[in-house]
Amino acid sequence: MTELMAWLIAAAQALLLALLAPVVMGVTKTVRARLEGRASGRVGQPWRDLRKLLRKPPTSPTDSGIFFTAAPPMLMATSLIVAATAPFITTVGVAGSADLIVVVGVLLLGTVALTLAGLDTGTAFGGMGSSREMTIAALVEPTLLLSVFALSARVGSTNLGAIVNAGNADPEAVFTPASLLAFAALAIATLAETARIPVDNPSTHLELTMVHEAMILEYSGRDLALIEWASAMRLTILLGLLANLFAPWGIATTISLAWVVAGAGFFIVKVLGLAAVLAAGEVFVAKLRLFRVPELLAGSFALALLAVLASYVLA
Amino acid sequence: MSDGLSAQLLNLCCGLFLLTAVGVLWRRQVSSLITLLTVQGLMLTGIATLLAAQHRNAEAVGIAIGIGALKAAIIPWMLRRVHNQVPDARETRPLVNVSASLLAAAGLTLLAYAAARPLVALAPSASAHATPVGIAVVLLGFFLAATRQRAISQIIGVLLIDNGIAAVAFLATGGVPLIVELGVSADLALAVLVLQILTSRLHETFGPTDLDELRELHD
Amino acid sequence: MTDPTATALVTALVSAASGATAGLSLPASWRARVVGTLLFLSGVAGLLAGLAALSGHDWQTDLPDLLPLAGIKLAVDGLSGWFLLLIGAVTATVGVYTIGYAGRDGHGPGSRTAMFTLPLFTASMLLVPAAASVPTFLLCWELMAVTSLLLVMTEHRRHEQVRPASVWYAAMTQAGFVTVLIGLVWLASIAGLDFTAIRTTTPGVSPAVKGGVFLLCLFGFASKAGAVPLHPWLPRAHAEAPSHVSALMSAAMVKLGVYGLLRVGFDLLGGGTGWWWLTVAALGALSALYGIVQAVVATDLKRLLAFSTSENIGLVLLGVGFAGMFASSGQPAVAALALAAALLHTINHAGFKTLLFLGAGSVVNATGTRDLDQLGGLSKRMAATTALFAAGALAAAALPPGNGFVSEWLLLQSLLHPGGHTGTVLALGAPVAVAIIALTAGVGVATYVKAVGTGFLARPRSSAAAGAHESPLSMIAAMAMAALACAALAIVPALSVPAITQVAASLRLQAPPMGTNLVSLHLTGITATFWPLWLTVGLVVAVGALAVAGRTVGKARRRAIAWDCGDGPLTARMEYTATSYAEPLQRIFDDTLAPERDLDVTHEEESAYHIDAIRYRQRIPDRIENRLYRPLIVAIARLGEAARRLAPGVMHRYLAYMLTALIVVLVAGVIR
Amino acid sequence: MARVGLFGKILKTGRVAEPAVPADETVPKAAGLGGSVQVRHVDAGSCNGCEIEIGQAFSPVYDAERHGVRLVASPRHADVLTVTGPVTVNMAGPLRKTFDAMPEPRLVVAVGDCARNCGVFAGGHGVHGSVAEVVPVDVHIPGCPPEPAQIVATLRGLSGR
Repeated sequence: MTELMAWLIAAAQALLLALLAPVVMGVTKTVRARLEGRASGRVGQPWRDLRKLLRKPPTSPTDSGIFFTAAPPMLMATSLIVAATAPFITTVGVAGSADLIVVVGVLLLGTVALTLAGLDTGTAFGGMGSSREMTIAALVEPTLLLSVFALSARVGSTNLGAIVNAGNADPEAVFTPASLLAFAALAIATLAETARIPVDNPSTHLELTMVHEAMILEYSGRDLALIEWASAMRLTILLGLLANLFAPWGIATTISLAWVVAGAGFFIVKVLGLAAVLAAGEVFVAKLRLFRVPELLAGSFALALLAVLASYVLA
Repeated sequence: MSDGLSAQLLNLCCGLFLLTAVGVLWRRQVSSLITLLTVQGLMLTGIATLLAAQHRNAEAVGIAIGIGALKAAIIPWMLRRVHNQVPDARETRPLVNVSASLLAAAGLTLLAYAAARPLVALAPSASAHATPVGIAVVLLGFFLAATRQRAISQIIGVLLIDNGIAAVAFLATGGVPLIVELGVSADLALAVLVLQILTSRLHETFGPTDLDELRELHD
Repeated sequence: MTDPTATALVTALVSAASGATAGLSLPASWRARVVGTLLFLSGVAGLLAGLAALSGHDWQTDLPDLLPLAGIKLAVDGLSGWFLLLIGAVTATVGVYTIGYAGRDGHGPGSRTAMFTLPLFTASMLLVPAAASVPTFLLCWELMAVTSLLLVMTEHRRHEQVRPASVWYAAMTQAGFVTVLIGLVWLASIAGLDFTAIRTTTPGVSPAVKGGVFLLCLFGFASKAGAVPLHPWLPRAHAEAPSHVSALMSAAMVKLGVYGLLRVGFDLLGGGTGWWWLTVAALGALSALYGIVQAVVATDLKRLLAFSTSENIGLVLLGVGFAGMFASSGQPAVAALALAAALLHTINHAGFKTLLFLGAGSVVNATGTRDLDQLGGLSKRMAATTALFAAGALAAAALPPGNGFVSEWLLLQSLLHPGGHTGTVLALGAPVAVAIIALTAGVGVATYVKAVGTGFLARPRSSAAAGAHESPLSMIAAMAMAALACAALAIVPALSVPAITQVAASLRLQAPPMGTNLVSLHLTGITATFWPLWLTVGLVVAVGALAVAGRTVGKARRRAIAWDCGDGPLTARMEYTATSYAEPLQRIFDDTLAPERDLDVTHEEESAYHIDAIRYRQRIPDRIENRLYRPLIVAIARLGEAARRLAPGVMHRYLAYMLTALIVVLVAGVIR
Repeated sequence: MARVGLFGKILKTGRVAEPAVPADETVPKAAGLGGSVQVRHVDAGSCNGCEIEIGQAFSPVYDAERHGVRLVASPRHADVLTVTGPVTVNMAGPLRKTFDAMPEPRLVVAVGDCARNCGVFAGGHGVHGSVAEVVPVDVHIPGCPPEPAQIVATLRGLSGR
């Protein structure tokens, strides 16, 4: 019985994340608008954009092939799988079973699908965006895995559920310098992965500065909807992971319905809080030149390496 | 043929065998070299027959006769033919003057004796004490080939080396199986034949067969 | 002879021999087909021999009179079984591929010499793991080196770069062989010729000697494996050799370097001390990083794949190095896990690298060029090759559903294992290794996205690529076989756990702490499990559902010209090429790559201000080669020049040398 | 201390956007957009006066984003095409191509007098004609240049929020 229950919770978790993602984007836009003195639109605006785009017909360039049409569903599939298996609401059963290295790999698979689609369009912008995205993804990988190393060294396993449970068990283990450094490194890596301000400006119109946007210039209609939705989900996933790995309180550790609902509530609050902090941070920072980004990532890599060394020296 | 007599005869042959080798270094005229070589061939045959007689081994006697024929008769005959065809081969212009050559010969013989000591200690038969002579002749042959300029002196050097090796083989082991001897002899005959043709061809195309002039071919 | 391993191995060798004779005798039109099928049979037989050995049927035989001095001694245990399996599988795939690739015209890969040497090459590769005495091992090793050299030179008439490549290949392989020869003979002089004898006597041998032997063997085996400081032959030989030979060399022959290291390091010398394996791990890390950095900026497809082989071998050596370090510092469980990761990566790499090289061969066969900047637009013209190459690239880039990810995951788990970090070297080494593996994986993904993206997608960049047509069926079938093998290794990796336990046993190591439940890859030591099957199923179901839902519910897809900002049509020149794709990464790794750029501007005659033409040329040299090998070659050349004066052509000089040598030897004999 | 200074300034200035402008009457085709309008702007030869006004329409003061209207980079993502200026000879083709690149349902808003009837440039040498002659126009915004509030009102009419 609990097997079926676990699968159901995983599905529910994926659905929750899918519904929550556009709201998270809405919150970031609203907070940002408010700080810039603008009267921002309602938080539900991204939902309206998605609904309208879903109704519009997709177009694909004449020379593109299967890679162009398959990229949006692949990007969404990778986001759904990570949403279903990572511990956001509960750490029990399927929902908490994902391994951090697998999560990093699956997210990278989504990025690769998009970069190949960028190249398949045959346009200069598509190639440029894809080349830059791959360069940044290649440099983010060491940071992600080293911060994983720092976290797993403390707990002894890279299983997400185990890490979150360990954080739940003794809260003060979360505040050791090792995990704080790991949090900083992972935060910078998140900004790079989800193409936020210091690395890439999501709301730019000047194609030459784009990284993520340049690859999806050719998409329209429901393809574009899927990509926007999946990118929003990736942001929510990474913010959720940041929240649960470093502030694991309130996550359900048993399968009882009450706990799960409470876990969901806590999760939503944490993610929206983090999104607001992210948006506020973005107002104060300008986009870095592309060849300054490796320095940023080298810095975060150094943080992650310090985290690992600290976890040995102190732990 | 009492034992004492055969031993003395054997020592005599070995002595002469070594002496002829030194003589080859000493003399300049090619014709005298050839006669010395013939004498050495005879001495080698003597050693072979004496040892064969000591061991009463018919096959060894056959080998001795074969060697005698080859070394004392056929090869000198071939050398004489080459000598007659190539008139200017009178003088073997040595790179190292004769006195230095003789001193070197002495040094080489000493070295042969020192190097052969473990060999002599091992060898079962009494005649083995004379093996250093063979080694000395090998070294002398080598020295001759290395320091004489005429092509024909190279041939004679090679022949000396072969005689030396055959002597060592006979003295150390008291007789060499027929097959080995046949093989060696055949090689030797062939080598001399080739060298002979080479020298005559050199003579036809270049005139004097002075090896130093041949250096221009190289570049 | 009823032992299954023996019968399988003998059938493999016999069919290879008959393949060779067929290669010599048959007319051109039949040659490829017959040799291909016989090669396939030999491969399958080798595979079965490996499987039999891995399921416990160890077998050995002694044929004293076959080789005059020491006789041939063959023995197949778990370790050699693993590599027999690997080589058999690759040979079978390449066999099917040769039927289509070697063509009917009888020259190039189809020529008599190539068809004769190919089966000999595979037979010698099957013999190397089975060798059980030093002379047999060295004989098979040299036979493999010579036959592979001949195969590398098959197309020397058509391309002039084949000759320098072959010279590099011959020089480095023989140098490697010489060091292995010296090492093993030195060991044999102490512990005897036969491997079993060596095993018993090595505990008594002094560690200094064992260290010396290991270093010599490491030099030779690392150069055969293509580890970085000893790698210059690899990108040249693989780029110039015909593709099916590059596949055999890159997937199978290179692994025999790793086999040699395992056999000498763990088995014969009994595990050795920590610093041995630290050097191996350092070598691995260097070749992983340098290999992939060179691969990402390579524009020649086969050169890219060759450097990627260096990188994957680096990862395997990293695994082997850490396995040795863990074993010598007293953690057998983690050591077994690291060894399992390294072994699994050898077979995974064999799988996807064969697929990639055969794909590259199919592309070269169709378009006639290897330069990624000329290719493009092949996804429509060569759909099957593109799909299969993309599958191989997915595995090679170590992305989740691929098999490359499985072995990399295992390698990272063994390094992240908290129990393993006693002692400062391991405590510092493990995180640095994780960082290097991660950076290599990241840059590896960029490499393969570039290879697939610029090589196969969008519009063709040259008429050669535009005129491409799909390859014959047998080539596609071979690639499909390799892809199936990769898929099997990706979805049910736990199949290999019993085999790895057998290999660990034959190396006198503990069984790896891995569960054998087929669906998941479960590590019993630490709570780390990974469900490749469910992950793949989940991905496929999700993608399928989303695609179908979109097509049925939403409006029909519209095809339109790509958005070109309103003015002129988008031409192929506007696409990103391989060079421009890797330019940001090349700029980031600028100091390690040090590209050579020259720019010449030709002005009009009348005035210096009017520019007639600007020519910009950039070439990325192999820096290690320039810094390490060029001075070496110059020194050797100068030595040669000096030696030339020694031989002026004077007869006496030569005889004098011989005489002095003789005298010196005699004097030495007298003095001692 | 720049951060704190900036933060202090943000708190001091507070909300800059003026109260929302009443929406114009909507166009039947716009109903399908459902409150989300993505605008792609094409300058078909204008003197840039209208561009500045459109820029102001999206600035914090007029803030068209609060009505769900957003500028996008590519016509593929766009629903509404705002065109300014008389369509010059060279811009006729590109304008046509931009319109074709947009997926259905798509609308065109001609901003300014020049777009409506070539304005002051009527009959000029390089002028091809008004926007309506090249692409089907749904809404015209008169004025040379039109007020940002007027542009926001029209766009608000389309989005219906």
